[in-house]
Amino acid sequence: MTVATLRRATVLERSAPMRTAVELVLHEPEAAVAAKPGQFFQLGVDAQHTLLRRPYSIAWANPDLGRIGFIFSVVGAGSAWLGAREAGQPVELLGPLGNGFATPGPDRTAVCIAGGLGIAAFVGLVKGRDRLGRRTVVLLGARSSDWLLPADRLRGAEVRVATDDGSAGHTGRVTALLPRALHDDVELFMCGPNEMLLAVVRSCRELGFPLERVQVALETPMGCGIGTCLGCALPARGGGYLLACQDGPCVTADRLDWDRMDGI
Amino acid sequence: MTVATLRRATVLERSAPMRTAVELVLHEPEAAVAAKPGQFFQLGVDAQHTLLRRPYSIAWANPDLGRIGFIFSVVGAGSAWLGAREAGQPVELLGPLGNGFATPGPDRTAVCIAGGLGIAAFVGLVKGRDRLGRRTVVLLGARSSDWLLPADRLRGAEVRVATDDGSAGHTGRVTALLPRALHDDVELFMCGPNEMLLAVVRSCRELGFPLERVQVALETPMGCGIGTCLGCALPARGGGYLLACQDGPCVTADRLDWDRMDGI
Amino acid sequence: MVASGTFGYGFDAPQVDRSALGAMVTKGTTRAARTGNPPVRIAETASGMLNAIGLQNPGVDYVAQTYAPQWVEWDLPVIVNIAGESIEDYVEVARRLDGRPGVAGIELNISCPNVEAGLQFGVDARLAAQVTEAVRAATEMPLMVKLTPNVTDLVGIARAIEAAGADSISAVNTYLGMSIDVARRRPALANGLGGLSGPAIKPLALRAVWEVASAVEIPIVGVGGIFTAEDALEFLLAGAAAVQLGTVNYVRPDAARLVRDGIVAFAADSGLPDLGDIALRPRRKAVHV
Amino acid sequence: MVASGTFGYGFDAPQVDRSALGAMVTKGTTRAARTGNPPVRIAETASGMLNAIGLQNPGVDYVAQTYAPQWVEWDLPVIVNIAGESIEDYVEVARRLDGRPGVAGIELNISCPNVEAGLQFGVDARLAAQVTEAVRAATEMPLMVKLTPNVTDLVGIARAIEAAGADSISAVNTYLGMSIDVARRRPALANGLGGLSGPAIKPLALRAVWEVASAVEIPIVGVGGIFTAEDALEFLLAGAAAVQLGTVNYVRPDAARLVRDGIVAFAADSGLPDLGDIALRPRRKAVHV
Ligand SMILES: Cc1cc2nc3c(=O)[nH]c(=O)nc-3n(C[C@H](O)[C@H](O)[C@H](O)COP(=O)(O)OP(=O)(O)OC[C@H]3O[C@@H](n4cnc5c(N)ncnc54)[C@H](O)[C@@H]3O)c2cc1C
Ligand SMILES: Cc1cc2nc3c(=O)[nH]c(=O)nc-3n(C[C@H](O)[C@H](O)[C@H](O)COP(=O)(O)OP(=O)(O)OC[C@H]3O[C@@H](n4cnc5c(N)ncnc54)[C@H](O)[C@@H]3O)c2cc1C
Ligand SMILES: Cc1cc2nc3c(=O)[nH]c(=O)nc-3n(C[C@H](O)[C@H](O)[C@H](O)COP(=O)(O)O)c2cc1C
Ligand SMILES: Cc1cc2nc3c(=O)[nH]c(=O)nc-3n(C[C@H](O)[C@H](O)[C@H](O)COP(=O)(O)O)c2cc1C
Ligand code: FES
Ligand code: FES
Repeated sequence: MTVATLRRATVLERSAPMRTAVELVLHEPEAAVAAKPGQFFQLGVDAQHTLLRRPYSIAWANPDLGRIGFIFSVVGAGSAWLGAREAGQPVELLGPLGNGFATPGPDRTAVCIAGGLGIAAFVGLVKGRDRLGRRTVVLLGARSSDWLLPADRLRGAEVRVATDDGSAGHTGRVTALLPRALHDDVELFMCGPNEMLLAVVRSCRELGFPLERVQVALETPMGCGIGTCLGCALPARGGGYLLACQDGPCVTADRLDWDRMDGI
Repeated sequence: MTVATLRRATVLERSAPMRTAVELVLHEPEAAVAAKPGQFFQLGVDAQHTLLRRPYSIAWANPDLGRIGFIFSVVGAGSAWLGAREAGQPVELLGPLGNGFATPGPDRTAVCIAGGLGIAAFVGLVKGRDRLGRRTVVLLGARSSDWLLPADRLRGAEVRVATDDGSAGHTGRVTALLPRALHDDVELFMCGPNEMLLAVVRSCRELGFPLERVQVALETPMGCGIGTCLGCALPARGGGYLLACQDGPCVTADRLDWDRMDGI
Repeated sequence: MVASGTFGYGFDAPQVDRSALGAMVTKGTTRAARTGNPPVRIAETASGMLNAIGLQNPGVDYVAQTYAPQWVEWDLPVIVNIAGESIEDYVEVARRLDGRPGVAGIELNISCPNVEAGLQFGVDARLAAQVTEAVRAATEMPLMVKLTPNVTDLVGIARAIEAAGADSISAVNTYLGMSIDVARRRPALANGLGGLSGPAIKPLALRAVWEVASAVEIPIVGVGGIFTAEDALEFLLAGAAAVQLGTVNYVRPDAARLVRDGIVAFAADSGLPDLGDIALRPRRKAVHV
Repeated sequence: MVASGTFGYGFDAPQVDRSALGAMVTKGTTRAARTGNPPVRIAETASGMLNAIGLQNPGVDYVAQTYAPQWVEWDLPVIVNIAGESIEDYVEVARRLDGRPGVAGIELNISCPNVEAGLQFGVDARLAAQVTEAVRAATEMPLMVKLTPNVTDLVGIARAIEAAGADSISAVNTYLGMSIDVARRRPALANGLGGLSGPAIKPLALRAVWEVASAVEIPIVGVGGIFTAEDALEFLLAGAAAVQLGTVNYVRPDAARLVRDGIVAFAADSGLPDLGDIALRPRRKAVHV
């Protein structure tokens, strides 16, 4: 039985890829080798009145340099603490955890649809070692242009943008970009707020795109991240629940009961 | 009614005056003017699972440069957090609070007896603006030489040292140095662990030195630091309690009931 | 409003800004003056603090004669928190405050030990009702009764208090707890046990308010671990008509203002005309506070 | 030992080092399999977490047939935590585990709602005694009963459980609490209420152990908010014979080892031959565990 993969990483750089997010680059060579796109780490936080670790997707990993990147927005005490870490300071990692994305065949087009910070899960997918498929299209949605990861961070992919306020790209929901993108050779990847996932599933159903070919990176509050607390349950198709941390976070969308996902 | 003197100070320097302590130099010009020796601040800490502010004596203040120094040892989560603050980071101060030392007449000798980090309360007293009396003697006790503030930080005073293990100065308790120091013109100041205070009081009684001429800087767990929680009560002579934060922290030793101080 | 025991009688905290308060509840006041418990009286725990102050207070006569006249000048309703060891004690304290200018109301602290019955008034519905009824008869002033949460059936006790004539209920007092000083191998507090307050108890206090608010018709004042405007809003959503801030006053003397401003901002953002309307579940009957 | 619900059945946490454990208590196990509550099931609070998992488990037969044979191979006593909604449920679960190789004992989780009586078994001394007695009659295995702390008179319940034949008592289960999602204006948990665990409850759990340990003769296992060796020592000083670690396993998968090493170091520093001797107050009768 393997002992806890608790790792002490060091912050190499902190930057702001967009006005609304922080990117932390950590040094932890073993983790950088082990981490696969779609997997996550439980990051230790030491902020007042917090308790649990915080789950974050691996944005990208560079095994040669032993670097891992995380991209996140500051939404509460934990992310605020992480976002204030400076170069040289330690960050504790537990992981990599969970199942990453299943790589599509080389004859396939990967379409990644992301809402807000959901894009973090895809940064490593669109280039380098972990590049997916033959061709990669990114459909990127956000409230406004402030929330958009700059397209140069997604080099190697065709990026199409939608913003709620029209400050960049299409005005409206990112799901409006789906019909044009969903061809026969497509494998769809999605990550974002629950409402977006539900909208994508609705679109796929309308367009007759099979949910077996949709991979979703799930986000839900997590207690342990390792399958013991049963806190991250999400409704499974056919009844009962699956665990986002252990069965996911990446699963094909047909494994979830989307009717019961509403309102979570 | 004055509104809370909550101040945001900035760390200028962090250093280790001795192996077992941290010195934080903060920039907050108004506080540096207002702070008098023997007073304290409630410092905000933001460490996991903590709640209350932490009380710290003003070690010294330089009103001209707007600087205040605190000297403390890392004993728990709060002091660990403070001791990890780096230059440029903010620290929140509430204060100055409580009553400082009463300055003795110019014809008097000030004898300051300190145990361990109790010396922090006296650093500003022995030189500069806040220098006490005609002549200042410091009796400095500690477990070992590791715990002794270097004598050059106490320039202007005659420093006599005692360590439990004999690694510097007299071997044994610092109270052994008292009989030689307590002359007729002396005003005694003390700060340190409760056991030391009790031993000093015993010595004074044996030597016939009046407790009215002993000023003590009290330390006890504090909730608020401003007189509202009644948490910092210490037994008063004649019954009842006085509040360390409001009636003290500096009081003359005759105001306490030392029999009931035993074991606190 | 500010919770009992965390603001004294309003005089000791010149650092604290009174103008942000809606009301002030004083330190627990007893028939005779009390010196309180020996130290150590407080200990920090994870996101909380234990206290065993022992109701140190100058006694009701001093409060009525020396403090109340000064409160008259203030632009702030002052509610006196009262405590006792017998029903007679409570009644006598209430009587001496009744109609006193400067005293806007009474908060009954029933987490005190009942000397005769051998348990707290607040843990037994019958005893709680008896003391409420007796004090109700002794005073015309608004009467708020403060629940102690260390019980199996808080709702039953709240109903008994309502039936006994209380005008409102404050929920909750501290949770009984303990801390041990491992290095010195003894309880951290001289008293052994103490009352736990602060953010640690917020989820527990919120559950208490949630359950009581849907069981009684009189207004509930929520108290327990409120540090931020969001915390206060949780209590209002749970059905509280108002909130008290306790321990936070020690940590942030400007807390009342921050919380008030935050609530106002939330109401504005949400387009709510009346925060009395935000409770998630309908109260048994609408009330105006 | 590891507390129920925080380690599954020992298979799901390859990251966790089993060799540091003195014993393992499984997730609550019921007669039939249960899928558990809908999400959201957990919420963080100040130094604590709320959970309403809803006893998701594969049912006692699966546990007995699939897990128990694997536990036989382990160098670790496995105690099965059992739950039910009627006395018959509990008895049946215990019977199906009785004498099963790999099962070292039973922990009775009596904080489950009693369908007939309409309240939890654990909040009523009579009900608690009844279920303990019935399970006692159904099994020869060591029987530990786990107290729920949401009661007025924990000591009375503990005494009733002892009299009913329990071999030991674990104290405590979670504290009922609640959290509200202000932005979405609804309870944070789908279930509304949840159980609070973590450092926030440590002072409360410690008080429970302190009071119960001096009232009963059977050994007490302390549980509630233990994160560090010092926390565990507080429980041992309060009179616990052993401790369980719960929530900390989520935050620090190496917690059991850290706590164990810290206790050993403390014992060495203090020159204690036997940690069973460190309780601050004598137990009613000496016990060996
Ligand atoms: C597998 C996974 C991968 C994630 N990857 C990213 C990422 O790459 N970038 C990013 O910005 N965010 C990501 N998130 C969301 C991120 O974990 C939360 O935003 C973060 O935990 C909030 O912590 P906080 O203390 O700042 O906020 P708080 O609101 O104070 O958090 C309170 C608690 O709620 C939980 N929580 C709150 N919101 C969420 C949420 N949406 N998802 C999960 N838990 C939540 C937290 O774990 C915490 O326990 C991911 C979540 C999961 C489960
Ligand atoms: C007026 C005053 C002035 C002080 N000045 C100094 C100083 O100049 N240098 C220095 O090193 N220390 C000083 N202390 C002691 C210092 O406040 C404590 O060491 C510190 O609060 C410990 O916090 P912690 O989180 O590191 O430790 P923890 O043990 O985790 O603290 C837990 C709680 O106990 C309280 N506490 C623990 N020990 C003490 C103590 N000895 N005195 C008061 N409160 C305590 C803390 O306030 C805190 O609430 C002073 C105390 C007081 C009351
Ligand atoms: C130091 C202290 C003293 C208190 N004294 C009293 C009191 O005299 N009477 C009373 O009814 N409540 C008293 N309380 C309880 C508070 O009024 C409040 O109910 C409790 O602290 C929970 O709220 P909080 O978490 O916001 O502090 C006291 C609390 C503290 C911390
Ligand atoms: C997610 C979760 C699930 C739990 N499940 C059970 C359970 O099935 N049976 C039980 O008796 N206790 C259960 N508990 C309670 C714990 O065993 C323990 O009593 C409680 O969490 C307090 O300890 P802690 O603060 O160390 O976590 C659970 C606790 C948590 C956090
Ligand atoms: S987060 Fe604990 S089981 Fe998934
Ligand atoms: S610390 Fe609160 S009264 Fe002194």
